[in-house]
Amino acid sequence: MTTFLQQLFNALALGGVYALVALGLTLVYGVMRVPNFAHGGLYMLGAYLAWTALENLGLGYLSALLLSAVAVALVAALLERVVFYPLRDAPHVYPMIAALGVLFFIEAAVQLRWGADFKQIREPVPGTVELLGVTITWQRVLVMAASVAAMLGLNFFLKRTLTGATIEAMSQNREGARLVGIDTNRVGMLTFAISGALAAVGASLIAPINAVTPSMGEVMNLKVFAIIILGGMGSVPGAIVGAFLLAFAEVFGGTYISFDFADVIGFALLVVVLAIRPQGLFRRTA
Amino acid sequence: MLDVQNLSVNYGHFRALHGLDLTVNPGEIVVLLGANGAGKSTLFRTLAGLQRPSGGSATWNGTPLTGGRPELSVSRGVSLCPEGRLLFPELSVEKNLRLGAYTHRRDRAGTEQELGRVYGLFPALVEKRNAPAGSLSGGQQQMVAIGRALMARPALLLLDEPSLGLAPLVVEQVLSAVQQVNAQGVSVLLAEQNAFAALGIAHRGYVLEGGRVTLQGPQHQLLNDDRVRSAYLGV
Amino acid sequence: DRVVSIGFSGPLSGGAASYGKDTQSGVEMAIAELNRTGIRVKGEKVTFKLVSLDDRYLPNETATNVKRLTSQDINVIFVPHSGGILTVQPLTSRENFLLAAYSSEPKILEANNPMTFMLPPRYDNYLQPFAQTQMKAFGKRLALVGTSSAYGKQWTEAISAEWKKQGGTVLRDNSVDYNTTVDYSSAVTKALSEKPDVMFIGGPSQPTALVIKAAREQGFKGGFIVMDQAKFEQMDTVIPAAYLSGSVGVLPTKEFPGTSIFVNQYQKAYKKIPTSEAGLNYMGMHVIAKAMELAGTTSDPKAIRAKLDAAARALPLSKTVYKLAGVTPDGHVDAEFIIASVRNGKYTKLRVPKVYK
Amino acid sequence: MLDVQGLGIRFGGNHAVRDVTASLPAGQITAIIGPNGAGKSTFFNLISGFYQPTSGRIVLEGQDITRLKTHEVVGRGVARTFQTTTIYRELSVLENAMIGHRVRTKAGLLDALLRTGRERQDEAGSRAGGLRALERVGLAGQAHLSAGALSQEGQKRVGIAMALCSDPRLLLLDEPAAGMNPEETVNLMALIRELVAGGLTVALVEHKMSLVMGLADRILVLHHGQLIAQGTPEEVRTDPAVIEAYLGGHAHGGQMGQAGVSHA
Amino acid sequence: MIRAGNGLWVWLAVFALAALFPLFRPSGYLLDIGVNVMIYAMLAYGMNVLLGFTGQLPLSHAGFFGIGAYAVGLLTLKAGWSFWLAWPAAVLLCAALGYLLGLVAFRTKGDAFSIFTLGVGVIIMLVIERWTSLTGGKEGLNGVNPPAGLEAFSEGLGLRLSGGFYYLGLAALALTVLVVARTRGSVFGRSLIAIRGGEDLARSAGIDVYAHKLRAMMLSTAIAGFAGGLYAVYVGFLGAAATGPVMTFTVLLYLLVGGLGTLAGPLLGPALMYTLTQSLKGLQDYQYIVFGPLLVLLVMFAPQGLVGLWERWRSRRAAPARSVDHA
Ligand SMILES: Nc1ncnc2c1ncn2[C@@H]1O[C@H](COP(=O)(O)OP(=O)(O)OP(=O)(O)O)[C@@H](O)[C@H]1O
Ligand SMILES: Nc1ncnc2c1ncn2[C@@H]1O[C@H](COP(=O)(O)OP(=O)(O)OP(=O)(O)O)[C@@H](O)[C@H]1O
Ligand SMILES: [Mg+2]
Ligand SMILES: [Mg+2]
Repeated sequence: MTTFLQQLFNALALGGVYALVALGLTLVYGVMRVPNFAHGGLYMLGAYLAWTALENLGLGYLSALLLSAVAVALVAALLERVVFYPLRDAPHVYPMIAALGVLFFIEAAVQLRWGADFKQIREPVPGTVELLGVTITWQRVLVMAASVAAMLGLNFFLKRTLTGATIEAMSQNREGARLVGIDTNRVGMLTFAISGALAAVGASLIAPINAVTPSMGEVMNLKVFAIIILGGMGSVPGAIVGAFLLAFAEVFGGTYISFDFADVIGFALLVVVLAIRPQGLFRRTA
Repeated sequence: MLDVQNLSVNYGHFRALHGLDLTVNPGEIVVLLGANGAGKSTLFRTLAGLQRPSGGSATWNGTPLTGGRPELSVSRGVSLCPEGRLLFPELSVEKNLRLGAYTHRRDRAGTEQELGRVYGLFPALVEKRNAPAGSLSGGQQQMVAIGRALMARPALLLLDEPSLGLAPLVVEQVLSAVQQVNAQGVSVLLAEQNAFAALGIAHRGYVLEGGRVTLQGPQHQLLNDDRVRSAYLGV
Repeated sequence: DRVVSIGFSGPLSGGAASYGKDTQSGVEMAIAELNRTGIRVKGEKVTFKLVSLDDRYLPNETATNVKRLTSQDINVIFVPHSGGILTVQPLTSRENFLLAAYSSEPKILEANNPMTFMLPPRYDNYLQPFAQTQMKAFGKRLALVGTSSAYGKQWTEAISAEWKKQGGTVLRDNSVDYNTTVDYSSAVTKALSEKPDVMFIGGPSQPTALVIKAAREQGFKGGFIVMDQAKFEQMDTVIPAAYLSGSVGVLPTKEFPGTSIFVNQYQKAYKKIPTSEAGLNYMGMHVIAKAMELAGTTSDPKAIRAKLDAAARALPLSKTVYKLAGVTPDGHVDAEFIIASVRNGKYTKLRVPKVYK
Repeated sequence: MLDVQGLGIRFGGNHAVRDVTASLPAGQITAIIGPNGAGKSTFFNLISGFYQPTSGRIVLEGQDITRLKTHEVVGRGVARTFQTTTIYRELSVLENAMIGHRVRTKAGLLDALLRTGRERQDEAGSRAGGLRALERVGLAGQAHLSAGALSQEGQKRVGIAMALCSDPRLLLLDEPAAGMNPEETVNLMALIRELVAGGLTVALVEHKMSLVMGLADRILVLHHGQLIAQGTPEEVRTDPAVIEAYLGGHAHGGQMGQAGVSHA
Repeated sequence: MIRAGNGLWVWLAVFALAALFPLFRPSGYLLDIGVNVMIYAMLAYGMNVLLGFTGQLPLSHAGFFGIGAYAVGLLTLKAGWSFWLAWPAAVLLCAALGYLLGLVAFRTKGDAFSIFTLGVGVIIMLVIERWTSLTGGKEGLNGVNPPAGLEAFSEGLGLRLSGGFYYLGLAALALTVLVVARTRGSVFGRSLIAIRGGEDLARSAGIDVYAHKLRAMMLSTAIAGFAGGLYAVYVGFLGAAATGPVMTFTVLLYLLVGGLGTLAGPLLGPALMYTLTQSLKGLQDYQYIVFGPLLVLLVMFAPQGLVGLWERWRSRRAAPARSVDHA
């Protein structure tokens, strides 16, 4: 029983990790439909910047996190301008491949600058909490809380604020958006910047649990793309549900079948859900 | 006033507008007549800033409209109901309309009032206010497009075939709404296949053929022109 | 002067890059040293040049790289992964090169390839003392949470066999991929649910440390058997030293003068603690250079291979990082790590039974 | 030709078409009119198998086609065009038409790979069928232009050619005259008449009363998804319910200023 | 491009030249690049059938490449089959599995289809990697022998085995091109292109969209398996790495650079990109720093791929003449 509970909490924490990365992508992929495969790269870059800020600049954890968020937001906005904006009218596969090119570049650049070895960010709040006979580290609690907060914030932003609506409007019809007076250039960059900042914040929160390596983004990339489709394109609550579902499938699949096959089970879940609900969990039938 | 001088527009090698001259005076309704492919939509897209001209100029009260920045044109009071509607298909009807008032986003009360007027004009949209715009019937979508253009509270309203796909009763309503809006001082440039009705509310008109103005004049003159009558009025 | 090129084909980008880079750095450093001190083959001064090609762990890329290298008249090629090694083994005679293979896959030796020089030491030497020490100290139940790489899987099988042989109980295999796993907690939870006394773990050092951390945080009080890929001195920097107490694994050695020279030089050049990947490839390159001297040729891989054993035995202590007894006739380096158990930050060396005679 | 019985569909809470029972008589032109959002396009989508009805039956010449898939419906001889012009703009006019012929061919992947006799025969058949259809809509001269280069009206014709190429017996046209000026509308009416003279049954949705009144043998009027009136143009035009819901004050003059009924 | 007429001659000339190449005694490395390009080109042709013609992006492509490769490997190694029997068997297996995948996958559309197949691709790779008792797992499958008779054939020509492989690859590639060319120029192929242009429209034009997509999927996976079989005997060692998404994306990239939906693109793309990556290898740590931006630039400035670039250049030369006609 405690094993079950412990796994439950493990799954929640892992779901939080996936959700944090997926939420950053929801904006550019789920809403704007830009298949930004470089997102994993931004996430990874965020982790390295936070690590550098901590180790080399001697900043505190929070300032490191903020610094990394701002820096990655700028990089992401630049990316939108230089790569995705010119490709806005091209078929989907073109920005996708361009994004892969960017990912290759970021990975290689990071490896060149920081080396290929694992790095570690220390937990800002060390220690664990005991709950119902189950232990969980504060960092994981933080990740879970942050993912839920980010989800609520993002959903509010998209559904309730005018800027949120402009992002959706632009993604659905760029010319139409310009006709009503939306500065699509600004909105495009802003959206990427928010997505980048979310990636960096996620990375800074997750890195203490995991290690920092140039390939950490690659590992996440496929999963978070799957999560967004699983939850239903454009749906923020869908993304978070998708994230937790995937985490539960992996953890409990791993526990009751085999950890060797945990990833297989995760993707199998994706395949099964899409076979039954091709539009994802949270999307109305079009 | 809208002042178009010697305006030319190219699509690659193909020239769609050849040195067009046209004016819309304050408070006027001007109608554009022309066969398919005459260049009406091209003119509208250029005036809205969606298309860059290859020569000539178009100014609204002295400021140029042709900089390729449609978002600026709207804030200067020029609003287009485009061909093809260009709606946001997955957003609700109401969000589509509200976004039409994007340039007035600080003026909440004004937006609410305008929204009420649009719903008054198109009561069919009221029960659809929360439906995604893409799920509406063709004619209902056209209503949303017109409504969205009105929401910007323009000083110059550009309407590219607003009656497309609308039921006769609604066409009538739309045109009378155009008249109403005009009565409040808004200038209107209108393209219509439904030429008789359009000329009925217009002050002046232009006939466009092959990207050139071939005829222009006040309403009654065009209504009585033989060429216009045979080609556009079907009489 | 004659410039002799040495080939390298390994993963230099992507998920396995850190591993590839580490192996490459060992060869690179050895070459830098050799060029500094200078060696003579048949009276002619020889300098080396390393030609590295990325193969992203893909065997067909390794084959392409090897063909490219041999077409540039390169006769010694380092390959650090079993897929690539097994793919290019059939090419050694045809393309005429010495294959310096860094992988402990048994099939590499089984192929009886006359041009292969296999670098990693036999880890099966440590199984017996590891199992014995931990079983005595903590108990008979062993949980398995090693990495699921090919090497990790071999280790897992070997330690399971040894543990059973000594009368212990081996619990379910919960290996996870240390390169892609996002959070180790759940695998650890599952392993702990079977109430183990000892846990077998190990992969690259940092993830291994995170596994230990997860286990300790979930209240595991038993011992760890740490696979030789993970190094105490690296794990130390990531987690509290107290977490390591009760582990057995590879000791950071200071045994030979060569060891500390190597570690110092390496840290100066690469700004990090060397791994055994670096150390063994470093030694391997030195052995090859020595064998070239002894054989009097830089381009006849057969002749070089024939002198490897003699070269290994003649290797000066200043170049010896790990204990080296020679090279077996089938081309396997007969080296060994020093292993130890950790208690409250103190290391106790364990005795290793000899396998090669 | 085609009978529908109690046909209906819901989208969520919205009953877009409700309990419609009607028939499209063979060899005639039936027009369907009604306010925007009345369910006219949806009605076509139901007949052509694009949507599955939530109630009712569709019977084509005595055979129930309610549950058939779109391509099977086309195979049975029901072709359609869309409200907004949808064609393959990047393909040539002829290729567009030939695509419509696919349903009359059998050649599959294996035929393609082995280039069997059937493949060659079907290819030749498609080409001939495509050219014939272009001939009928008056586009034979533009066969090799890219379809996107044509005017709005030309593109509408391409759409009709594509539909004709499937050898339909019943043709559904959704607002074929939208965006056309009176002159072009008259041309289109002539084209439709020719098609019917050639033995085709036509149903069309249109807001242009000049076309509807001048062309239709029968008119069905939909309102809020329901059939509120049907009959000859004369009957429908004077029906108070239709005037109230749809025609407004211009019931008698055709649509404002356009060629009136008298014209037809 | 390449309709019957003059295009046919170009293809014949290209293949004839390629066939002469080994007689000039190139280094083993050059031959090896040749064979690798052929394998990638076959993969790209397979992907082109689905993505280029039908407009569906299958991210499970490398998975079927892997299934073909492992099928040949296992059938020859464990079941003792002859390669000449195992190869077609692998192709049939991939076609059948492709059909089964399509049955479910084509319930989804657009991005969801891509991600669905990505999931399947990852599962295939992971299963290959983890099903140790069958596939050898992470240690891989070693010792797949060259096809019977290939050695003798090569020696008969006075070449080494790699020369034999070169000719085997060339023949397989020629067959692939023929199959794809015929598909494209057929009634069936035109229907695929109609589906790419718009599914709803294709459906209402009377095309059985689902059935056509299924056939396209089968053809695509069969070609992937065909390439995989060649890979298995050529490399002799099989590992899971070559069956995963990275491989799929590599092929996608090659195809895009060559030109989507064209007949020459899937050959030109790999030929250019594979040699390019080979030449960038010399840059070592900087290779991806250069390669990444290069990729972005290629996509941005040659969005129709090499074939598109060529056609644009041709049409620009032809343009003045045409606009005179116009006026
Ligand atoms: N994006 C484009 N690329 C190339 N040519 C175009 C483009 N848009 C329009 N054209 C051409 O420019 C000419 C004018 O088109 P435009 O759409 O302005 O005509 P219109 O008068 O609005 O016709 P309609 O009544 O059909 O809406 C036509 O010949 C058309 O084919
Ligand atoms: N896919 C759909 N999902 C939800 N609602 C739909 C869908 N299709 C149509 N509707 C609704 O059904 C009603 C009928 O639409 P339909 O398109 O049939 O109208 P119509 O009679 O063709 O109108 P118009 O003359 O404006 O084209 C509308 O209220 C529309 O919003
Ligand atoms: Mg127009
Ligand atoms: Mg309609």
